[in-house]
Amino acid sequence: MKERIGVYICYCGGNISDYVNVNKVKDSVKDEDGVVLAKTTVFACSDSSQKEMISDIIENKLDGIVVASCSPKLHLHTFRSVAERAGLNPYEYVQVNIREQDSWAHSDKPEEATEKAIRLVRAGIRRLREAQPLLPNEISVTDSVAVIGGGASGMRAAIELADTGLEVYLIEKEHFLGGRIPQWGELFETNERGDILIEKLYNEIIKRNNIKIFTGTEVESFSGCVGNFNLEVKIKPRYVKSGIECNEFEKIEEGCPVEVDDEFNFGLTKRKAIYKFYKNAYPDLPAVDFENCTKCGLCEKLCPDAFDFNQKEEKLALKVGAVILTTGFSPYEPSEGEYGYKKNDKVITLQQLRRIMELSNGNLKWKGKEVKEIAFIYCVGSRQKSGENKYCSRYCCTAAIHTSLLLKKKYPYIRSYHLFRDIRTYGKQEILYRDSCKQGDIYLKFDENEPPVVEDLNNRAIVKVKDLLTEREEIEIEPDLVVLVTGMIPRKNSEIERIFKVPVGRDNFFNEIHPKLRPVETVIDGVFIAGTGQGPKNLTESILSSLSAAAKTYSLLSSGTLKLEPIVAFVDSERCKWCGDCAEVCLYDAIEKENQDGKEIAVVNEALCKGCGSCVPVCESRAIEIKGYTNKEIIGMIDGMLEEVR
Amino acid sequence: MFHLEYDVLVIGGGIAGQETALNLADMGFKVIMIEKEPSIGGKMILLSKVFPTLDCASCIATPKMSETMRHENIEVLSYSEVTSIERIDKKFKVKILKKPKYVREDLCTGCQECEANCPVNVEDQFNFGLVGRRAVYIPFSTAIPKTAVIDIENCILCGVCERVCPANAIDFTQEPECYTLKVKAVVLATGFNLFPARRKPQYGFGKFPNVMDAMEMDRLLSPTRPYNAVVRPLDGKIPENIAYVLCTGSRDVSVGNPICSQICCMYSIKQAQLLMGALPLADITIYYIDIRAFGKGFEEFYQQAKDMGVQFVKGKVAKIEEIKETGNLIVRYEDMEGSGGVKEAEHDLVVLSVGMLANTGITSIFKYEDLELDEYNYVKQADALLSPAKTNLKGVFAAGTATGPKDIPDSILSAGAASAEVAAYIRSLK
Amino acid sequence: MSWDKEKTLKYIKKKHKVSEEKVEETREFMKIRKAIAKALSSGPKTIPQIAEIMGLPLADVTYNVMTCRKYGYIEETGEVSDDDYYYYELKGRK
Amino acid sequence: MRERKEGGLPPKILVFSTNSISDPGIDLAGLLKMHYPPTVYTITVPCSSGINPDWIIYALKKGFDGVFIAADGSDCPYREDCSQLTARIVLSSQERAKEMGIDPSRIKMAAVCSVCAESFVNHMKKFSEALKKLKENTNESGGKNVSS
Repeated sequence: MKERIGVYICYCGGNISDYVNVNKVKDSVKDEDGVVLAKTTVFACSDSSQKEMISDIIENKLDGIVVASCSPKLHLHTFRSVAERAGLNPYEYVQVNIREQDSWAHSDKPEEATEKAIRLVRAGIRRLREAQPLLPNEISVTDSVAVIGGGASGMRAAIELADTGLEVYLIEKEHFLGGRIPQWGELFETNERGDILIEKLYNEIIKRNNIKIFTGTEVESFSGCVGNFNLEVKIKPRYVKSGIECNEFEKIEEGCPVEVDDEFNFGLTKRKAIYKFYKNAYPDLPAVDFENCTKCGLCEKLCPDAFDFNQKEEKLALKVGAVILTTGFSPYEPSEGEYGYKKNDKVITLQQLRRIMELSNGNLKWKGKEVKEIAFIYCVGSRQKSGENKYCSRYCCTAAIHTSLLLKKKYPYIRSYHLFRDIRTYGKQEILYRDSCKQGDIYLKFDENEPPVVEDLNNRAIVKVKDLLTEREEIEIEPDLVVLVTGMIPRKNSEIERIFKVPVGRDNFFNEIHPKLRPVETVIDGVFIAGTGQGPKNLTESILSSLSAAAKTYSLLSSGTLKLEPIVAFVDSERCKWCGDCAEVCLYDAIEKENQDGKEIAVVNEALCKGCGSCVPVCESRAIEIKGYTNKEIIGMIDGMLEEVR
Repeated sequence: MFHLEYDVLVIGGGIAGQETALNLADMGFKVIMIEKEPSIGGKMILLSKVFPTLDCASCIATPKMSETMRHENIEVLSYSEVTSIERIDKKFKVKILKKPKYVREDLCTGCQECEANCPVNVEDQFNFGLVGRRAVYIPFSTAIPKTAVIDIENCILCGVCERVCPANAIDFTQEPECYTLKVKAVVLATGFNLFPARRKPQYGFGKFPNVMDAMEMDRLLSPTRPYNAVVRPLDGKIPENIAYVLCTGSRDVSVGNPICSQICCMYSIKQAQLLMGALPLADITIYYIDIRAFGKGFEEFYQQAKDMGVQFVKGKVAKIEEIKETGNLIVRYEDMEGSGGVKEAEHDLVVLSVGMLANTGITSIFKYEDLELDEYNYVKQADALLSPAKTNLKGVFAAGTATGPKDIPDSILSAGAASAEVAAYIRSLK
Repeated sequence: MSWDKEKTLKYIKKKHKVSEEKVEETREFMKIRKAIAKALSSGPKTIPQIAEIMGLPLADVTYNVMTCRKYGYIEETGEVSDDDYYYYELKGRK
Repeated sequence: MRERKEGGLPPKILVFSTNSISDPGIDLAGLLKMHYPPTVYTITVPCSSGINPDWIIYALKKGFDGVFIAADGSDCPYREDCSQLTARIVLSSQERAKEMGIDPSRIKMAAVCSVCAESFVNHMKKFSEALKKLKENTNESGGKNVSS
């Protein structure tokens, strides 16, 4: 039992001390059993406080410290490292949360908050008294990474990881890499083309022999723990063999009798059963959509060696040290009738307009009619007052404005109306907005409570909007196209969420641990997030996050070994009578029967144990416990919380 | 210990520089960080709380600063400047000038005894002149290294500090020191400058005491607040009716800064929320052109401010005038949404939401080659879409606001990207 | 022992000239400090009240009062006047 | 503090939360300055399926008026059947409580996700109200008012 404990109560520069009387807390706990030193500090996490703690520990021969400050999610490791640097074991430290769960939550009741702080700190002291030093479990790690999602973010992360020497598996669900970027044509702000950028990335990828590309591949299961994960993937057959010379693909595609909606062009065009998303899609090999194929045999006739319709779905097991999820976004799909969508054929989305621009030759035409006037309606599916998407989708203002600039360059006669709420061309993107104003684009601001109305009049689209900038004058436009500037929603990848158990936030995007401290990490150690799966982003921002994730992954795996938290189960061999209940409830096969001196008892494999504790309540003889959460520690905390405040 | 050869030189000890250095150090690279101020921390450490989570800036910044300072792979030189960088084969020869602090960092304990006895008073640059500081001083309570520095320009050489220092740390014999060292890669994390509000004379900053800039307000709201309360700089009165003027020095061709500064909308909304907590009775009005709440959780944060009762008025502020008797201010603005026309409103405190300007002055350190800048004087990204940290100079990378306006989350991500690109670059040298 | 403790000062005095202006400013600040202390000797006051006694512009008084507060000479009482000003008093008066 | 005691102490609630899911949800409530009774105390464990019924019973016997398990629900990073296991723990604790003459409704569980700040606060307010009523009723029927 610890007898020389140091206690530090943090002001957090007012965050705590504005509501909790920290000096009273200090005075109330300084005479607790085992406490030899109690202090307050303005910022416990500051360098000078850390130094002070270290010298206190050494000078006063402390055997453990309690810091009452913010949530352990923020600074548990900071203070564990303080303990360690002073020669203690990192687990001879207890953090007490008197900010998030006290001063802030009870800022309305300072007196009660102070009493709660005293009880919480006392509980922390009792816990520390019972704490045992724990040694981390060092394991060796697999020096490979799986990048899930082969869009621009995933491709870029793969290249960076390969350059640091790791083995990379780039896993893409579709038969072609590139994600959504090739759908866009020219991108802001450099006007480089999306498909060309993907080509560039692809060429870099195939230069590196430590990147393995898996297209048409989905993750089936995910297990193991940080450093050594097991992935099971399912590879759909492409039915087209790679490495076979065949110059007839174009002819085959032409001759294929099947026609289905082309998903790459948002159903604006049709594609065949043998297809590529676009001409220079990679890998440069068509795929066969077997479900829609009529098995007419034309393709095999023209190029007998290139096809193999006996290909079967393959399953593969991969071992990786870490995973980066770059699963991307889906464009918001307006509901039927939202601003006339799918009811009035003059109403399309911005994504569709970009495809139309890419596919059209000569003048811009829609349904056979030349387009001269376009009305863009902003914030469709974003910033919703009611509805799921309360967030701003970040890229759409600039994307719409950039589109209108491209249109003007190609078709100088086109007039654009922008029906907006706030123009969010942040940073240097502002210049695009200025250019758009300069070229004569018309901006009309609408109130979130009075959005524009698209009326359908004998196949005409009449847009009515009350313009806030001209005293709510109702303005009526009759454009040839109404373009809904739709936002980003998380890709419908509930399977990925389920398989990787990565939590999502209020906006349903993957949740990072902390937007500033750990923006690409998730609560699952070794599973990183990047790109638009984490939240709306433009290309540069997606690449920034995917490179960040690559950096964090490399830091994690570069040393070849990893220290795991020693929070694992342990068995009291005296008490254990081996009934097998604990082994049965354990999902990780971490408990086995062992014969010790003629007695059968349960033994924990620490490398497999995750420390969930599911085995604890099922043990009739109370022989199994979790390190760091032992009976004595928890009971001590309960006692500390209940005793009267003197 | 100090060496003559490092893998990476990081110029700038703000949040982006720290994040880059820590990432690289965690990967096993040896890093040297150069910071021109006496403490690392940059601008972030001076802030109150940060949007959209309202974490206190110190709570996020101090542990990172402390980790940077003690990481075995990072050497920090504060109060130092890079004077030249010259490419020699695959490496760079770097010259560094370490200014004398006249205080021995190895002996100073940060007890502030010297500060308590120094008779001099000059404007405190870390509080933007809202209060004074001594000629010998510790920059701020969360400074790292937490050692004193003597501002020799303002020192009257009375010798009190040397007499009272219990650690005998004062040393007036210090001279500027020059170091030459070799590195394989350079990261520019040189940050930004605040737009000087005096360049909009029609807003009266510097002339009317109750017109302040947002950085000053952030100081008033921070845990190390110089007034220990939010009161007017004119007379110490608790304000009741505060106005924010967004886009001060941003989106403004007349001052030569046509771009948007990306952070001002959000920090103003943040301050408004904090003010509503500090002064529950105060009215707060934000004059804006567009509210740019674009990042994760930002829009929700904006709506929250509206729900709390912050008034948002779409209007361009043309002029601010003072009422002599009360020190109150008349804000004249073009009402863009209401009944239109030019309107006037009286406020007892006005905060100018100043934008970012590029931190120039790093270009001249490169010998025999030119670092390319964009038209707004930020470091130009050579491949903005696919390799955002690359500059036109091979082996030279940029992180944080060196390449353009960014908020803290974006600066952190860009630092992450820079460290990844540096790591790959150094590996490619082998 | 003080002679021993000033040895590095002598060194810099030889090569660094102190401007008369700085010395003057320092004297000025000490005077202001004393004037503020005098104004507060009769009890806690708000900044406008201190300014009236000192006969200095309000903004200068605010700066100097706040600076003296930072240096630990004075502190706020925690009371607020009817017209929304904090009261300041000499430290350790309570 | 005297004054409050005369009106009857507000019920003390022990919350078991989990490191990666429900505790961040409770933190978020504080971050958003959402208020709940200050007599709520939290002990954090790795997973709600590892809570020992002994602890629950001990807490009730020693003076907590209620025990609330903020479970991970379907978000649990350890196991999919976490909710079922946790429910089993609650049931067996309730049975043991009943045997000992402790009202089983003093033990409660609900899933609290990492962003469920609002629902946590509501749970605490409701649970606190329910416990208060329970206390009043027992005091009336038992005829003994311990807190006065």
